[in-house]
Amino acid sequence: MAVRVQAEDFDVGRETALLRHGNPRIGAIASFIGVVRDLNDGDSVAEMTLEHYPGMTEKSIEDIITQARGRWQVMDALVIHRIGTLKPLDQIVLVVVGSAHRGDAFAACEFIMDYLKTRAPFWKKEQTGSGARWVDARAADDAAADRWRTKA
Amino acid sequence: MAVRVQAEDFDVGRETALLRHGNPRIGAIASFIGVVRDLNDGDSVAEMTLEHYPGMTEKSIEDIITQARGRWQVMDALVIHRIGTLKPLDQIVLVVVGSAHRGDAFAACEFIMDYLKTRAPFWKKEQTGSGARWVDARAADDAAADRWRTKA
Amino acid sequence: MANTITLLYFARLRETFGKASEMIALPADVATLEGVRATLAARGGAWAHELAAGRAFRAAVNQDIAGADTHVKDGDEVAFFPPVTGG
Amino acid sequence: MANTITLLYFARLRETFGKASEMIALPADVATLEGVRATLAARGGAWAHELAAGRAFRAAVNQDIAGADTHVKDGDEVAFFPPVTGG
Repeated sequence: MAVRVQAEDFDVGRETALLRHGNPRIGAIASFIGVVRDLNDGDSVAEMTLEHYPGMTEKSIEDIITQARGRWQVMDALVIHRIGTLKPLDQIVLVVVGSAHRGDAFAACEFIMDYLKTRAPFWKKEQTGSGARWVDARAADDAAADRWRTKA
Repeated sequence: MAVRVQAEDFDVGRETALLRHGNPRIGAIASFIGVVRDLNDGDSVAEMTLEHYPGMTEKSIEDIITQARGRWQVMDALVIHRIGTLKPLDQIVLVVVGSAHRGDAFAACEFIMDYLKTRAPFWKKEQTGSGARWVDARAADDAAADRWRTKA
Repeated sequence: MANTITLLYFARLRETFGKASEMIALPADVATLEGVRATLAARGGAWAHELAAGRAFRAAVNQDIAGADTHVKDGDEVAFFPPVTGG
Repeated sequence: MANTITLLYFARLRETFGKASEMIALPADVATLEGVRATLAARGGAWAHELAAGRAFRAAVNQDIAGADTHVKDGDEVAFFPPVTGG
């Protein structure tokens, strides 16, 4: 299990190979990459800055992974979240989950992403043609995270 | 959209970069890698051979992708399935789906995988300590594919 | 002039039948996949066993998964195979 | 000897309040997160506006998401921030 909050970019191929290398029993790897889009709420975005709460960020993501391991059979999981200034097409976040079976890998990966969006202390500030603005939390993200609660 | 049936291995990092390169509006990429495990139904597996139905394989996977595009917002999708002789830890299958939002990317990727397991004409023959055997279709895979039917 | 179809067998069925493909003349009274199955099962032995009506085989006509009622005509490609196990 | 806590502000709240952190003496009658919120809101201006009871801010005590009833004591780290928007 690893959580990294970093300014540097990441390579999904390299990270997947490292995760698999550590556990030859993994038969299924689900992964997710989030990318900065050049359009948000109708405005074109020139760049964005990601702020976070050092310490709490890592702790909250580790909590999320622990919850996922309690619900599904997870052999290994990796979360990388970037901070600092990012441009459209830059990668923001990577979640990789290795399991024996694909159902567990998919469910745990999506669960971690939904909680990352709603619980981990990151904030985005966008530079658009009409100035800088903090991105508002989306109701759709809260709904996605709430989904999992009904299965508890 | 691309479907490849090949003996050669694949590189998830490279394939993801190529898929993203073709569409700058993609904000979410969900992917899945299936790996040969060294244990199946209690027997250790030395190697396996994947046979397929040339022509129908590509056609059925293209059908599956078209169905996924009809249900979710999918900007691009790639399926690579290997054939021939594979050993434990070898990669078997890669599915990558790019979308604007993560919910669509996850759902379409898992849908394609579930259908690949139950509809695409591939057959596995394993070499184990007790001889060669054809792998039986799993009831769990049929159940996973049936799941989607209730949402139609 | 007899109608002919191409038959393909895969995986365990290919091994059991000892062949990957053959062309056969379609009997005059056969127009469905069920008719093709019954024609092959009438050969007896492994054919009768593997293609018995209750067995868990699958079939495709012209590369689409097909059911007992699927129409079969001159020139069609008909395949029989075990349930698939890819991915 | 007054109890002190560390306050942290993030994102829009950090900008609006014009500071990222401060240490304050915890009033003798304050033992919960709600008490801390009310103490800050009593400063008026942006503090009263942003930390009004109905506003969509979030808070953490010692780096765990916290609610109004969460106990706050000497030496704690208390953070206020907008709803998160990572991922």
